[in-house]
Amino acid sequence: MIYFTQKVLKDLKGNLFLNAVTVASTALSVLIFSAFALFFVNVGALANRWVEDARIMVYLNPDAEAETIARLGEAIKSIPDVRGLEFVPREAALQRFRAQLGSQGSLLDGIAENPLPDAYEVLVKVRSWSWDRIGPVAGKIGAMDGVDEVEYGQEWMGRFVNILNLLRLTLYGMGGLFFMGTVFFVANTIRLVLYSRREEIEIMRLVGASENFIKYPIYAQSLFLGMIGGILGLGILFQLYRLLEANVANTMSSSFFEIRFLPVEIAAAVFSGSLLVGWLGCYISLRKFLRS
Amino acid sequence: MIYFTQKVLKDLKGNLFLNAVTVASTALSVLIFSAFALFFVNVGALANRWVEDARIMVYLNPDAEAETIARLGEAIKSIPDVRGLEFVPREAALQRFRAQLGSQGSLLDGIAENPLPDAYEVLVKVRSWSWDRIGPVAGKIGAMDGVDEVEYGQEWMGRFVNILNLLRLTLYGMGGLFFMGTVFFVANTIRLVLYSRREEIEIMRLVGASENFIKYPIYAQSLFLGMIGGILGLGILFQLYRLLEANVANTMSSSFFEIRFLPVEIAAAVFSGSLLVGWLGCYISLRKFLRS
Amino acid sequence: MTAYGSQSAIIQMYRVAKRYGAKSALTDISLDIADNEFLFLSGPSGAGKTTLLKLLYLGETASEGQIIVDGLNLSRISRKRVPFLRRKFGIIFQDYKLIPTKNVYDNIALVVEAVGVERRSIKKMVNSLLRTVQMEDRSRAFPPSLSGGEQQRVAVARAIAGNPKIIVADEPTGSLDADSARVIMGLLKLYHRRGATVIIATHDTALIRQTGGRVILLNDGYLEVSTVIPKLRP
Amino acid sequence: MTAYGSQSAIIQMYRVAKRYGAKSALTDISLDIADNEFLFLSGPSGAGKTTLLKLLYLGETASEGQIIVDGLNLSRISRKRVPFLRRKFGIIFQDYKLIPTKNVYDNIALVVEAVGVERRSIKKMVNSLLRTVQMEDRSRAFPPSLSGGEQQRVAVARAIAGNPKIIVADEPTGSLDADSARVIMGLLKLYHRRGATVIIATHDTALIRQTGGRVILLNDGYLEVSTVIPKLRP
Ligand SMILES: Nc1ncnc2c1ncn2[C@@H]1O[C@H](COP(=O)(O)OP(=O)(O)OP(=O)(O)O)[C@@H](O)[C@H]1O
Ligand SMILES: Nc1ncnc2c1ncn2[C@@H]1O[C@H](COP(=O)(O)OP(=O)(O)OP(=O)(O)O)[C@@H](O)[C@H]1O
Ligand SMILES: [Mg+2]
Ligand SMILES: [Mg+2]
Repeated sequence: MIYFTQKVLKDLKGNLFLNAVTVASTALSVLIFSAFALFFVNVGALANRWVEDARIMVYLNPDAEAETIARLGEAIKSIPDVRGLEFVPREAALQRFRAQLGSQGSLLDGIAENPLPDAYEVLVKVRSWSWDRIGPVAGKIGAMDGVDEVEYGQEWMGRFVNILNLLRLTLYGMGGLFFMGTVFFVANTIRLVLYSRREEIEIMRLVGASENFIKYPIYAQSLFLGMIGGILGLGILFQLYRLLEANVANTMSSSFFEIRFLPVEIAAAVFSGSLLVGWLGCYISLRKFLRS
Repeated sequence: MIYFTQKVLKDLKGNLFLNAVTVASTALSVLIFSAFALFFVNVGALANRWVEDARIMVYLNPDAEAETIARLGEAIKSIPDVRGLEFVPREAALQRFRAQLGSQGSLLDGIAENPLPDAYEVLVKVRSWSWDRIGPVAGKIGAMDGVDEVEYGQEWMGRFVNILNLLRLTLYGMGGLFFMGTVFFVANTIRLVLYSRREEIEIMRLVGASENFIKYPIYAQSLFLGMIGGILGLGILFQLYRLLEANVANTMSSSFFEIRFLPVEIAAAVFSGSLLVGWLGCYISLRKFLRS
Repeated sequence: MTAYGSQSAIIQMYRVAKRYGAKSALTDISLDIADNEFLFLSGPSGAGKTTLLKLLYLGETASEGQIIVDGLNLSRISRKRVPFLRRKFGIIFQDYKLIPTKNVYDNIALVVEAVGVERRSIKKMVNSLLRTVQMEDRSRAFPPSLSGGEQQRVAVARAIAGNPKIIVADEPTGSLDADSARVIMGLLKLYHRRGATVIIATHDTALIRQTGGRVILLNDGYLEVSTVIPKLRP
Repeated sequence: MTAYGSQSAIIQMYRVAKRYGAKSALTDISLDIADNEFLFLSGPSGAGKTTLLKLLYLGETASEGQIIVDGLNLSRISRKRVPFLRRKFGIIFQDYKLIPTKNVYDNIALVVEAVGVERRSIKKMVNSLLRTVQMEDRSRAFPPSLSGGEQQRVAVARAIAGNPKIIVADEPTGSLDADSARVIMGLLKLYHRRGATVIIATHDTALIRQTGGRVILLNDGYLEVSTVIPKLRP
């Protein structure tokens, strides 16, 4: 094992320039890809925080009886996608409305009688990418006994969610591109390393070395390069993240928008990805090479 | 000239694999970078369309005279960043308010007297990245004679703009990364091409070829590769864009969110960039090479 | 078939031809090489000497005909078994084919390791080989920094490193002065006495006379003469 | 200083030494080479023949001493002028140094073009050169697909392509049979008659006797003998 590591290190030293390029390429690819993932994770989290606030207001029939109202509450609760509901009596509703109007709250001073109905406020299990689910839920509730009207900000939320989804689509597309790019670049750099070693490989084969004897050190080298690249890329991203975080903490007044680093699983996946890419680049290139 | 082109093409044929890798790298880099630019351009346009809708409501003193109001209008108009204003009489304001309340408009039926003041609606020359400018304008107006109160959705717009700005910051950062990445990758691939030709270069020098005689074909080749890569990358992006556009046109109900392709200037810049990168990669590598 | 009889032949070629595109490098070669023979392959530049040697270790595949090496039919051998075939050979290439990025020691150690020698004895073995070709003081040097003759001597050391059954030497003394050439030829003779079959491609008739042996004369791809030349008394 | 007198010397070396790290390749070499001389450089493998030639065309720079080539002081020459120096030379490298990715024709055309020959006459010139070394039928082949001797002949053609003042030949017949060697030596003689200075590094004493000329004998980096050997009557 020690012997093997020594051999790998020796190989690396033998072709320092190309190996440095491979590591730098991998690191940069990992950096770009994971920067992208970081961005995505944070935008996604933000969108979800917004959408989770979405709720359906269920206005009740003014002449519904207490019993009907209670039964209705149970019925709503039993809808699978509903994650909570709260009864809002008409007085509380007026209070809220006044608060919302803010400086124009005085408008309501002249009102003789509270025209607002009792209501249920329903929280729905919905994420930004499953916004469509809220429609059917609202429809179901709207058809229930004792319900006068259902409202859930269809229009502006729908528009917002549509944009978010388009954003997500674009980001997925770009993510795919980046991933392809990463694999392509790293695989190619490794291929170029092999290309520069083709004389050596050819000679080894001529003097009777078996395919495995030739392959193993090359695989080891590629994996090693992938590993170093992955560690470097993620390390640099983490430093950048810390920088950005410090900046954001300074400039943004509201702590409402906090950014997070990549979850461990994603970081681990990116890292394994860099190993995989090293291996894959090696595998593809070697196949081409050893066939000829 | 024809002779020269022939020579370049011959050189390219001589090392098909490496040249294909260079072109593919450049194309992919250009693709990624310009996909990014495309995304950025569209998000930016969207943000601006939203922010442009921003307006300051200037509520007037109930006892202000017609003359004061008119003078005030002139004064507001003369503020540099103001791009328009409209007088909103109190009756119209109530009408609007009722429309905004929608189904709850009936609330206002019980009101004895219209409590709303006359107002000016002021449009401000503001873009998403210069949102800060709206504060001073509002402050200036607020201090004027005959003004009771000024309102411009400070809180939610501010928050929205803050997020947009963070997004922009991140995107700039990522754009910088991508650009660096592109230059790095392309330069390195060209360097590897040279690396694979170092024997040839060394021999040419030994038989007495001048530096320029060696350099010019290599520059020509690099520029040519950069050009092909740039054309390919932009071409692919355009195809992807058309695909996406067709999809969006199908799935998005509102035509409010239309996507656009890169403006000609940016496409041209990206293309020149790919040439520049080819040249730069060549320049750096040759310097290293010819020195030794 | 030659007079040598196929039962003791380690290499048999029957109606072998090799074409590179339109160019015929070898035509209709039938030749038996006996086990433990000391054979010269001669002929002018471009006659096909190197090509013939390449066919033996599958550096190239024949366009026509049959080749059997130590019981292996080369037209039937599987890709996996090619290294097995090649390990029967020790090859001194005309252009040496040293790995330029590895030093002299590693160039030889690699072969020694590839043929499966125990790791502990590699060092001793490589150093003794380098001593034999008088290159022990250059063992850390890289091939591009060696003189032509020094490279050739390293190539010789590598060829005999695996203790091969068949030694194939393509112009093994082309870059060597008379003294060094004598050392190398002595080495090949030594391995011949120890039981190896030795095939030497050369256009140097002086070299042939110096040791004597059967000579195969190629010309423009045809086998022209097969004759035995006696050792010249000095 | 030798007996040749410096006024007619095209190359003057004075107390030249070359070290590679700790290794001394040449020590205290003083040598004048007259214009239009036909000179052999001999000595065993590793004696420093190739190194001495490299110093002349600045393939390496001397560690010590002065070298003057056709009026140029090599220790003072600027980087820009090195190609100018090299174009005085036609070099046959020991390892040929053909460009493997260009075919035979282009390998030679490149030199012809680099020395500034008019584009129209290149084709005729290259073809005539290839005819001279009997390689015109292989002009579209790539060097790796040539036999050793064929590569050497292309290298010779390239060396004389620029019509150089000084021809430097490192083991120019090492891979050639006697006949081809005679052709090449005849060629070098021809250019010598036309006025070129010819320097041939070789360890082949038969070759030296065949044409005769002054012989410089190197041994382990020292200049041991400078003597004139007469042409052997066949
Ligand atoms: N890969 C190849 N492609 C095309 N032609 C080839 C190839 N290899 C060899 N040849 C041609 O086949 C002929 C025989 O070549 P070979 O190398 O066997 O000659 P040789 O006898 O070894 O000559 P030398 O003494 O010069 O080394 C030559 O004309 C050569 O150009
Ligand atoms: N770049 C280098 N680095 C280190 N040592 C070198 C280098 N080039 C040559 N040498 C050493 O200098 C000595 C002289 O080498 P040179 O090539 O001049 O020998 P030569 O006389 O041409 O031998 P041959 O006949 O074998 O070609 C050799 O021992 C060689 O190993
Ligand atoms: Mg040969
Ligand atoms: Mg030499």
